[in-house]
Amino acid sequence: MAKVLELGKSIDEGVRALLRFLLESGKIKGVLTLTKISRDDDVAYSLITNSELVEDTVPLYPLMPSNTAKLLTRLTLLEPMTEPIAAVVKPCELRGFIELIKLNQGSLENILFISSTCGGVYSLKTAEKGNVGEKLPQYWESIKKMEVPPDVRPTCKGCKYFLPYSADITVDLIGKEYNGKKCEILINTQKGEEFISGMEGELKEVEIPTEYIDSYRNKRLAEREKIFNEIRVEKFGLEELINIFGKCIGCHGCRTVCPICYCKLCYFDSRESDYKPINFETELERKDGMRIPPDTILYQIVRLTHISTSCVGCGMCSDICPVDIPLSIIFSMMGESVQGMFEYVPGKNVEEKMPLITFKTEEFVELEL
Amino acid sequence: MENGFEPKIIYFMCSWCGTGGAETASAHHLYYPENVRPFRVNCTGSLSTVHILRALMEGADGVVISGCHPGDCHYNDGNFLARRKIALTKSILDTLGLGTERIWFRYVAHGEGKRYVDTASEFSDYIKNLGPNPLKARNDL
Amino acid sequence: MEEKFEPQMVGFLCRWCSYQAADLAGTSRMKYQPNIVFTRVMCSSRVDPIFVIKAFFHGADGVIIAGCHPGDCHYQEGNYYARRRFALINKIFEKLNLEPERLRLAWISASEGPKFAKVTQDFVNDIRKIGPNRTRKEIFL
Amino acid sequence: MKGAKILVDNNREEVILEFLKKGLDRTCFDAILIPLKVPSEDSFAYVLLKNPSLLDRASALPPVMPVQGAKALYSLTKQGKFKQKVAIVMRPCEIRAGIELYKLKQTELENIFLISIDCPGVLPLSDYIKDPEKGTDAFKETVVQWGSEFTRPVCKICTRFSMVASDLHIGLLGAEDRNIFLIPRSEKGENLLESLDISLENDMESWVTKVKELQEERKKKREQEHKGLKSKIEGPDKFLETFSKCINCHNCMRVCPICYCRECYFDSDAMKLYPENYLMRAKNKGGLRFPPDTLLFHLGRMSHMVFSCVSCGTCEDACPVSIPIAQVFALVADNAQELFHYVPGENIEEPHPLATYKEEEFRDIEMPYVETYTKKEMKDG
Repeated sequence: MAKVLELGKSIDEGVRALLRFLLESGKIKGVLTLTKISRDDDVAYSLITNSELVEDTVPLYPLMPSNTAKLLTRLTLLEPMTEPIAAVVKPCELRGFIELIKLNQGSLENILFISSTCGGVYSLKTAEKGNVGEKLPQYWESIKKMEVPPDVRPTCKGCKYFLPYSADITVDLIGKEYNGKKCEILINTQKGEEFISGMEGELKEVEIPTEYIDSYRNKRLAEREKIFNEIRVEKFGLEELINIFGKCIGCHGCRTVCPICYCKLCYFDSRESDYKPINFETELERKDGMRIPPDTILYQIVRLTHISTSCVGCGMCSDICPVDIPLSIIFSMMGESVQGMFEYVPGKNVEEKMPLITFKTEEFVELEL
Repeated sequence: MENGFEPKIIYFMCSWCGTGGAETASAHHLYYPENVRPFRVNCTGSLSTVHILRALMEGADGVVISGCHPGDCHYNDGNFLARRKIALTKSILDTLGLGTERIWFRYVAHGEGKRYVDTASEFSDYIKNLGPNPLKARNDL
Repeated sequence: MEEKFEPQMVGFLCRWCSYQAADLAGTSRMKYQPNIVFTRVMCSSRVDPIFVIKAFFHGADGVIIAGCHPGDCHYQEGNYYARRRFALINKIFEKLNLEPERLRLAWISASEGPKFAKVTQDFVNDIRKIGPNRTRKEIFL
Repeated sequence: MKGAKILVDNNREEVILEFLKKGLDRTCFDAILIPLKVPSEDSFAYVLLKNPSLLDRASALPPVMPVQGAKALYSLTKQGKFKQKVAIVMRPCEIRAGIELYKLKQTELENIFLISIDCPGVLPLSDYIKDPEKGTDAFKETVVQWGSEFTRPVCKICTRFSMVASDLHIGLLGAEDRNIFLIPRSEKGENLLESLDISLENDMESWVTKVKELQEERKKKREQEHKGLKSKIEGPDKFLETFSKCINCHNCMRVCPICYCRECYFDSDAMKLYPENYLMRAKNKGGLRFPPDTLLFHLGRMSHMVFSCVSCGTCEDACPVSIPIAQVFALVADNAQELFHYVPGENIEEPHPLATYKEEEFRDIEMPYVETYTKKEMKDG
């Protein structure tokens, strides 16, 4: 049984009404959500404190200009929020933030998480051309029909974690009419209930069927398989690895936008990784030539080992890649198999320990000599 | 006060002359507007362009910088370098049409308490006339 | 004429067990091929994945990590973490088809001089069969 | 100015590579840093090579600039002098950025042999990667016409596509398809040509006139373009509209050859604040964009590197949301550099503007003091 608050508004309006209520009642002091800025189609995250500005927010807009997990750590890195705020996050962003909490990069305290079942987001390239607005009706239509929306990012099409794990309040979108007359807000936690109490609307206890979620997940899984089959990592080897990553320009943007890559000074920016002239010379002794700046592939593989246990597959890395390397698909694929090996789902449970800081005494014995 | 606009003004001053000017002013019981917030820096030359820009973007209506008179710098050439940096900042803001008038640069020596107080009040009045900094109200910076 | 392939390999030995085993093997006059350059680390869990991958991409034909037997770690549980890390690297190499057989993990206690010699010997022989690591000549890395 | 005229049989590129090969054979240099086609054939990467056979994949004038050459030079020499002699083949803007980095003490030019080449511009990276074949054709056309609509916007208005402070310059202009020019620009360059038995007999008049002529043309175009751009971005509203798309990925900073700091101020602890601070700022404005300080980053970066900005356009290539950042920087840089009478990368002896000063300059930014100033409040009584 789950508690549901039913509002006689469209989902679009309903979520905004919820944010407005929370701000006006003073239960929260600010809300971090997507907001329209400057031009009609430009959307960015904002920390809104004035309830009048809620009008400009577009909480469930299918775009991810940056991963909210990254923003939430920026907000709570030094100390937990002193005043309560709400954050409207997508499931993968929430999972990313939970991973960062495990890495001591933020705090969950005083943050109310509002999330939704996610239909995927459009790439920044689509947004840049100003096409997202046109695509919205089609997007909501296909979600209502429980289909995977066309043209969303490939990573999103194949994402199987579209349900938020630890949100306090969830808005279910799958199979629902976005601009209809009904908005159901699921209250998952005690905290969510406390915050929402006093809001007008019908509070009900209902049984939530799971079949439709499963059938939708199956569609996603089929899509995932299709996408994974296009890039066959199993066949990579050194040659294919160089083919794929050879055009990398070393901007390290994937690292900057990755929610998991939190290091203040990356190994690849540190003095440790700098080559001295003598290093180049010794390297040249056994090779005919070497790429400058060096370690392009090494960077990718090392980043893979460092984050693959926590990769939530948010897709930011391929979104910003200036040379269109399908990073997020490779990382999701690798992440899936690594996480499967450790039986770990990143961001599922904040209590669970990360795979590399825990162990079982009897495991991986086949690797030992 | 007309339209109730109380500007926020950041006053960067060097610790040798500008601050000295402020001390002299206080010794002489001279008053300057309360909306001027003095910041002491070791030398105006140590002031980065980013400090000025950050002040203007995060809510200041104007920035005024005071160092030693030419040739008097404790570090010999700090104020000359500061002048270059301010010229650069102004040039950037001018090209982009973001307004250069909110940055003032005036030398104040240790003994010039009156000059310090006058600069503060003059700048404050000047900014009051100009009105609020348009960048400060934007929430999409 | 084809140059004879002489493997160049890297090993990381835990200071408490495997490195002692290497000493023991030496003092017992056991023979093993000298192709592995060993580095002493305080614990096998000191080996960051970067060490292994960097060695691999800079042309090492094989990388071996050796530590105490499970339960024997001087720091109680370091080798368990090392095993997980090794599993991670191994999985990634396997998945990317990057010759995971060039990586090896072994538990060798301080008294196991013969085991040390054997593990080393076997590894070098296996690598001889696999052939040189292509990263050594690859220019676009 | 003296130079050598080299006859070309069929392909200019081949002659240049042949020349480099000869230099390598005669050990005029031990290694060459030059762009090579990557194995996937859709991009180029700088490779430090010592085996002349690798030059077959090389291109002295690749159609794209994935990594700014100065960045490669920086990577090579940031930790000290190179003992081996290295020849580096770069475009004029890359050379100029390299010289700026030298002034900023981030590269060492000892034992480094800078070879520059007349540049018709490069294609935007994303265009080329999408369709390398079409890109190659487009670039061929660009070389013939010396500039085309396919190139990067900043390349179209570039006025310093030739004549830089390199050691040796390869002239393509004014030489038709039959020849290339080799023009020594320093003593090192003269010595090199001498040791390769190339005599300097040409007076280079056709090259100089052609370059000057094109530069005049481009200057006019640059002025015009800048006027148009200025009307598009001037003022807080328009400027913010242009930059509001920014997602704070800092790609522009990472690929910029001049931005060499290991830790950028905008990634540092100075930018990490307590939650109250963010909330307070949000409350002041009603809302605070997150990540905050997006505009401050651009203006701050501008103020840090604008004197050395060579308008290479790498930043625009790397921008995932296509902000015309290189064009804006070029506009700002032009004005700032003109104000300080400084041309980046032109003269290696000239100090960086912020490392020097004159006593009598910029008197106009000092506010004159009126001693009889009375407070407005007092005036009003």
